Amino acid sequence: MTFNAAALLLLIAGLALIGWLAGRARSAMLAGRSGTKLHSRPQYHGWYVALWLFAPAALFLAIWSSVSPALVTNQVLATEAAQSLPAFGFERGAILSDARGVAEGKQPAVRLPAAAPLVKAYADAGEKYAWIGIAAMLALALAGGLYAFTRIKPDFRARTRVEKIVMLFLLLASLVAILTTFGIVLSLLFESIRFFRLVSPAELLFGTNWAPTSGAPQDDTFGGIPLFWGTVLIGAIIAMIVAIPIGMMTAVYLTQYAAPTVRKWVKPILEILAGVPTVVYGYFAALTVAPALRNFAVMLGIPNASTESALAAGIVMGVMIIPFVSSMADDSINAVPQSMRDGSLALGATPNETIRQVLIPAALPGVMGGILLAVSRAIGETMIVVMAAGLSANMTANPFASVTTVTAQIVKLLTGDQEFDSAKTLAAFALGLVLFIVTLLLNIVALRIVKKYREAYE
Amino acid sequence: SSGGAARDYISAVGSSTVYPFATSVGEKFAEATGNKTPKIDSTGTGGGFERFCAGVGGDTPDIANASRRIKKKEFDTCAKNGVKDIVEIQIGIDGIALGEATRGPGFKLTEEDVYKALAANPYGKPNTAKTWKDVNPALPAVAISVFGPPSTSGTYDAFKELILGRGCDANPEMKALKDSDKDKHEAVCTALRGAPYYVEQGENDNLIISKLDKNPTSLGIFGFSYLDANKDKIKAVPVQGVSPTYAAIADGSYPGSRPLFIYIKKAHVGVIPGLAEFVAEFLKGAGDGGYLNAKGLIVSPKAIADTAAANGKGMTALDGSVLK
Amino acid sequence: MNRQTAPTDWKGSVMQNRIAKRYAAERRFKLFGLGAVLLSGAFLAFLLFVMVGNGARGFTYTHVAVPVDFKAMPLTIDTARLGDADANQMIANAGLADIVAFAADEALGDGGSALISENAWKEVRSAIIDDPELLGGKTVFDLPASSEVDIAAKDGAKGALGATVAKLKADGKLGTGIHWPFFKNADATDPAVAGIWGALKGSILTIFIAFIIAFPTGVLAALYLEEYAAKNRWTDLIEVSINNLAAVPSIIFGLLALAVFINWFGICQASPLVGGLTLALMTMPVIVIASRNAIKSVPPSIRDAALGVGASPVQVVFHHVLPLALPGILTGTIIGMARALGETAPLLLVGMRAFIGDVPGGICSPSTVLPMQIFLWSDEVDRGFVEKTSAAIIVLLIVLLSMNAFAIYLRNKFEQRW
Amino acid sequence: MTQDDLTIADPKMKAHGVDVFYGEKQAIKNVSIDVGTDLVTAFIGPSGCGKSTFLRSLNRMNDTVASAKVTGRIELDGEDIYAPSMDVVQLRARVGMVFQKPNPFPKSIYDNVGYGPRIHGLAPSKADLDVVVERALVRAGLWDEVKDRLAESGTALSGGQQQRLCIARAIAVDPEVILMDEPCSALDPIATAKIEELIHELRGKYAIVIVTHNMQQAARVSQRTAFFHLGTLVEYGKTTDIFTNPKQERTKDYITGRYG
Amino acid sequence: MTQDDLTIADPKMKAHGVDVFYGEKQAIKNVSIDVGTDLVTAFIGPSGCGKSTFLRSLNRMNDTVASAKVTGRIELDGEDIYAPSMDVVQLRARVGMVFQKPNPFPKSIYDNVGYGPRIHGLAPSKADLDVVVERALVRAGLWDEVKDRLAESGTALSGGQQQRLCIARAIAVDPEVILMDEPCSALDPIATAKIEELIHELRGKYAIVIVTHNMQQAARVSQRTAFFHLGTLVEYGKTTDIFTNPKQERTKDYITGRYG
Ligand SMILES: Nc1ncnc2c1ncn2[C@@H]1O[C@H](COP(=O)(O)OP(=O)(O)OP(=O)(O)O)[C@@H](O)[C@H]1O
Ligand SMILES: Nc1ncnc2c1ncn2[C@@H]1O[C@H](COP(=O)(O)OP(=O)(O)OP(=O)(O)O)[C@@H](O)[C@H]1O
Ligand SMILES: [Mg+2]
Ligand SMILES: [Mg+2]
Ligand SMILES: O=P([O-])([O-])[O-]
Repeated sequence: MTFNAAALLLLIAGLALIGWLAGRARSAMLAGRSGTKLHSRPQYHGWYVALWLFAPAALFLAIWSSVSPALVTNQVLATEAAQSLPAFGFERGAILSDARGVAEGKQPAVRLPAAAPLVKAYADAGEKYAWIGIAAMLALALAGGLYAFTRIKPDFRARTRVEKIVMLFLLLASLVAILTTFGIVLSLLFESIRFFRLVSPAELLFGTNWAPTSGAPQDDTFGGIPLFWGTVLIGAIIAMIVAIPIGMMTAVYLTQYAAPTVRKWVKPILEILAGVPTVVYGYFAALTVAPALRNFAVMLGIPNASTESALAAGIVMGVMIIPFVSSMADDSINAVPQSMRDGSLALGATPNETIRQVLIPAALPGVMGGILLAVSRAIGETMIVVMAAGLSANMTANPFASVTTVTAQIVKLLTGDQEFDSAKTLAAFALGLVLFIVTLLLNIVALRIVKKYREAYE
Repeated sequence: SSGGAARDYISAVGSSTVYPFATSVGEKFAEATGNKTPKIDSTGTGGGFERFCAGVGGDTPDIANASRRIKKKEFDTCAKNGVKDIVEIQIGIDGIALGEATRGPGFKLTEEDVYKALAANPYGKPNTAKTWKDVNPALPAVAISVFGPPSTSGTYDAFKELILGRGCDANPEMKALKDSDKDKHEAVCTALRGAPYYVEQGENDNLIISKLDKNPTSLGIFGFSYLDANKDKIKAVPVQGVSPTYAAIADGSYPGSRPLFIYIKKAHVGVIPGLAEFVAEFLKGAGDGGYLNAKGLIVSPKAIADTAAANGKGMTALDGSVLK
Repeated sequence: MNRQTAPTDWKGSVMQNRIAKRYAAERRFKLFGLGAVLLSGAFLAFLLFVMVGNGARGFTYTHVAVPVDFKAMPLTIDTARLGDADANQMIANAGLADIVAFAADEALGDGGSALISENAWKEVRSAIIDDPELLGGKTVFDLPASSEVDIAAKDGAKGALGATVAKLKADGKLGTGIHWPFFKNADATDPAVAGIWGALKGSILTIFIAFIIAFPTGVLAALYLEEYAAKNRWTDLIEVSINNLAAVPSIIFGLLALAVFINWFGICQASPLVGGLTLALMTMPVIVIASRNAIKSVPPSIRDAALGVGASPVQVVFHHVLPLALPGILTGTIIGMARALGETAPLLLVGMRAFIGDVPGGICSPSTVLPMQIFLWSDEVDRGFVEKTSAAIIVLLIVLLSMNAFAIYLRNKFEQRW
Repeated sequence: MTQDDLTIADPKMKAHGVDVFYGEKQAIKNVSIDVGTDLVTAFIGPSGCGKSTFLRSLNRMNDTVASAKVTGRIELDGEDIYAPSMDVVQLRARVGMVFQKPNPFPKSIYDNVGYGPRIHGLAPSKADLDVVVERALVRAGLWDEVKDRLAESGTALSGGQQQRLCIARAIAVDPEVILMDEPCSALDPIATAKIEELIHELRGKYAIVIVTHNMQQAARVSQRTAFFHLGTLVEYGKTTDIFTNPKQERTKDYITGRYG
Repeated sequence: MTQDDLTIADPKMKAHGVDVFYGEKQAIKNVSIDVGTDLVTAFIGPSGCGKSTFLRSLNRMNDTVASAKVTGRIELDGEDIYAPSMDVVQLRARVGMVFQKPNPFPKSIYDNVGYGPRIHGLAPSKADLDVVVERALVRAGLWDEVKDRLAESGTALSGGQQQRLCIARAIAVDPEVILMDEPCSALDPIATAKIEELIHELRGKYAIVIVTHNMQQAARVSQRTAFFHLGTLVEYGKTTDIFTNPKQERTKDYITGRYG
């Protein structure tokens, strides 16, 4: 007999089902007997009972399954067989878990000889605590169920209660986003603070020399400007020069000119572009686009053109995010009321005048949202940059030169030959924090813009 | 942490250079003992030590793969976190090869050429060389362009130390500087120029090789084993007149050779099933004529190999005081 | 005519010229649009074409016919134990590898054992386990060629190897076939036995975990925000964080996962569980945004109708709004999941960039995922992995395409028009 | 207020001093009105005068508008419908509503009508539900047209049929009052005539309130008419009186087409 | 057809035997009508009878509905507007349109009005455009209300102002005919009164066609009235005749509120 949480969960689920049936039957019976109309339908009474039966017991189960192993181990340690265990933590732990594994039937035999004598102790203790836990859980389930059961009356508002719980779930779900945000901030903050103790924030934000491992003196190697510039050059300038016109024109064509069936098929097909793994794009950029661009640059008379170029990475990235721009623009152009279009056409405007001067300005909030998402995706992209734009931090406006981006550096710093508390590793977290704050600000601005325009509309 | 249940598989982390050897050994080990295949994580040497030194227990790795020796600082952190006994085994030697495309101009370089072409401040003055000819009139007049590993990798450090550093020290003034002002010496001797001269790549040697294929006048820096596997696409560039061949690396006549290690957490031996057998398998594979040779691992000199074998057998812990 | 100005002369040449120009602009504009669509389509087609062109070969392998005569070289094992769990080991320890190598040398000439894969003997081993009778006689096995031979056979190499291969071909000892181990095995160091199934299963498990967490949470959050939440500062905060999370670079989720799931909760490293949790956090915001749009497009009249017959707000949502919004929600979800499927960066940080030689058994066993496998193989020394990498990319693309196709199907099937 | 001439013995609903605000803006000012049990009451008045607003406060549909606030007292059978103890969901089951634009659920005809009874548990078994659905469709005058295609989608019906389906849906939960907000404005004359006929038939079984823009329609279907203007109730009385002999100048102006 | 009693000497627009189909469905059946230069013509009839459809075929706005097909002949100044040689863009500039719901562009008031003249090149310089915009706004009776805030968004105006802005926008391109589709149905009585006044003032400068649901409005603003029913033109004549002495039974029934 061991404490098997999954089986017990099934057990109380079964009890809850019984509770559901009982609650339902009782409410129906009460209604029939007293001749009054039930406030809530019998199902809801059933759910009410089932929830009371299930929730406290399940909560207990969760708690118990996290504390009972410690209790079991304590009891085992108190036995005589355990006195000869080594004092050293890990070895001890390993022996105990080996014994536990056998006692619980998860493994056929002990791997460590020292564990053998403990198997029985584990089995005994496990059984004891399993029974205690099961008894407590059942008691709790019954108590909850009975409490709910006795509250059933024709005018009892079971539905309202049950719905309150549903609402609670919805609220909790939406809080996950906040929790994640907090989690990100926290997981970045501490390391960032440690970094900023070593390197001043001003240095990171405004310094112009990024060389985390050059032999140069420590203080002037963490200037983030070249990274920020590289990020902007690749993600916000070159990629957007590719993605915005193509994406917008695609959206315009599909919404305004193409037949509905064409749109229905072409739109999702283009969305595949966004799903192709970035490693694939990386190879494509590094081995196909970059050499072609270099030859082109040499032809133009830029002899020093690098094989790694911001242009190669940016163009391929632009292709990757075309669907972000086109899908969002498509949706928002479609959402512009037909009356706007009619209004313009009725004045004698041609379709392209209507699109450029009325529809696109009116769809701007949505289009901006799409572009923002696309920019963020471009900024966050690493593989393409690592493979095609190199990792050298350069301050250059020459698109044929090699530059690097913030995220590429984060990956490099975290996966390379790092030392734990060196400023080098910590810099990754500080960069992450900066990036996070920037996207947050962008989003706040975007929300403002969208709100302002949306209000003007309706 | 010192908790975590015992795993039933071996976990190794660290150097991407050691990774292909470790994976081969892992496979053989699983095959021979019936244990699960070890999980080998390619994080880079430093990243490997960071996780290795986080503590003992099932949630920390058993082995750190390294393409350089553990540093004193890393060793101390380990000790601080309760990882007291570490077994060091040098599994062999790796060569850092310089290569070019087979249709390339056929470079023949000296350490000094490399230094003058790639150092940020050769001998303390800003580097103005644009073509190899600027560095040495005997070299072809093609733009300096070298693809190499990222500044955070062990290979990069080794390249700086082994080739650049020596090229620098060929100058007596610099050698003197080493004793008078260590920091300055390091800055002058090992700081690399950026793109388009030294172009950092991700940790992907195949990509470097593919890029050489497309850029026949560029040079690349990668592990010896890749040279071997891509003979049709690339050829080795001799340094100081020595080509990176098996023999030249093994006997140390090729300048770009460095030792490879694995570090074993002694506390896990006997707890994680098969750990000792895995180490034995590693030693067997790395031995003279072992299957790792075929993969490009170069056997250590006899004395070192014997120490390694002894360490592996007796699980002798490393004495931290010998580290730098 | 009671006009203040002369009426516009629409027929005049000035106006006619102008109109001609406007129409020309209109045609140009439309052409640009078509061009943009075709250009994006061409990019896609080119990518797919290149990928398929490179990768198709990765699904086939070259095999060499090698006769092994067990009568001449007996394998001394206890055939009664072939059914045991450790039969594999027993055969390995009995030296089957050497026997096969010897047989190859004999059959293919000196250095013949180098022409077959170093793991070729494992094929013989499984054959023996399937049929112990083989041990008594001489059998011709079709064994996988070494990767040099494989490449040479596929590419037509020159030099000594080329000659050898040509000769083998002429002798009819060389053949090609579908490389089944590729679909059955996990990662290995030898391309002849390396397979995609381990990573594919890892991806499936990871995506599954991500889905069962992100989907309900995302949909419920979207319902809350769209249907119930009062529009105030708090909901603005939630809205901003969700939009922001959708835009946060994926690597940052890796940092979070490392800190929370691994260092704090100690969830099994490099497992589909931890990878799935990480990707769930990453995809949830995408699902929320898609769901909110879908929910928004359910006409308010439906809600009024349901409220009007006395449905409670919860009933309105679960009986009407959710079913009607479902196609939109599902398409958004699938697209989010497709992105998660191709994601590498955050998984680098939770230990999934690893050599995993066994097919993952469950959600807590070590595992890798398709894009990571592609990434790892792309850096393998052995040239045989080049085409395996491309083949793995094709597998990933197929999974991706089927997810997209499913999304299109859902959208077209359930789309409601009002 | 000119209600003195009007006494409804046992009003089904009673509004007293009702104000409705949308945020700052007051859309209904101090309106008091009684809705008789067996009568059809028509609300008329120019666009934006607050007819819909007032109608929606009778079954608390205004609750769904975040900015809306209702003060004053509205009773259903003497019970304050804005009291905290009042259960909105039950209230809406008792006071049904039909909207301006037909809004059937995108479900089968059967499910459209069956939805209300099902969620309120009015028909425990499938057989019961069949009976309830049929009765509602018969009452709504739609049974003959749809009895062979109950499984078809409600949205596949014509506009007029859809609106009758919505009425059937409202009837099916057995309400006491039916509120209709311009139920014919989206319909063609023939469909309109059918709905008006239906209202005639339903009268007496339910208390009916109908908002209309169309004075002729008000005259045809109602027994009581309330004329709203700029949020106030200008005049309320017997329909015949209002149309033939309005007491207020504004009512007269409106009815004779001087504005609106 | 009862057009014999009606002669318009020099019709601005002339429709002859017009049919309009939406796919299979015929929405307009054989309608012939003349629109006089200095007159306001009202189209009345129950909902769905085809008023809007016919109106939209007068400036080919129906072209934007993929399924719509127009046959028969419609002339503007004697020229067939459906002839291939007819330029739709210019046609729409000459035959302006105002919609049921005010639909200003989300741009400044100035740009709303200036949009048409700009695309048609009617005002080469900024100064010219200023003049054109001012003149249009003056004519639409909006100048005094907005002259100080021309840079504000057109959507920030009240409903009635928005509708006048839309009229100004239509006037600004100097059209010859203005079509209005229920221009007041979304407005309150005061705004409605302003628009009606405006129509009075514009009459004589432009040929005006107005669709309305409201017979009183038709009576107030128009000189000619056409009554449509189920896609056919039932009766067309002087407004006073139609309202006081309709020739057709159906017209009479409709006007007296027997249906609709
Ligand atoms: N949700 C709302 N928020 C703010 N104001 C509103 C809202 N709904 C209606 N109003 C305003 O309240 C007033 C009364 O509107 P209501 O819809 O009740 O008028 P109505 O008489 O039904 O008009 P119609 O005949 O056009 O339907 C109007 O001025 C309207 O603009
Ligand atoms: N785009 C369309 N596709 C198909 N049928 C249409 C379309 N637009 C209108 N109809 C149909 O054509 C007929 C005439 O419609 P129209 O809008 O012209 O009527 P109307 O007289 O303007 O009515 P209302 O007074 O309600 O505006 C109606 O039956 C309508 O359903
Ligand atoms: Mg209303
Ligand atoms: Mg109309
Ligand atoms: O991965 P490294 O060997 O370069 O540390």
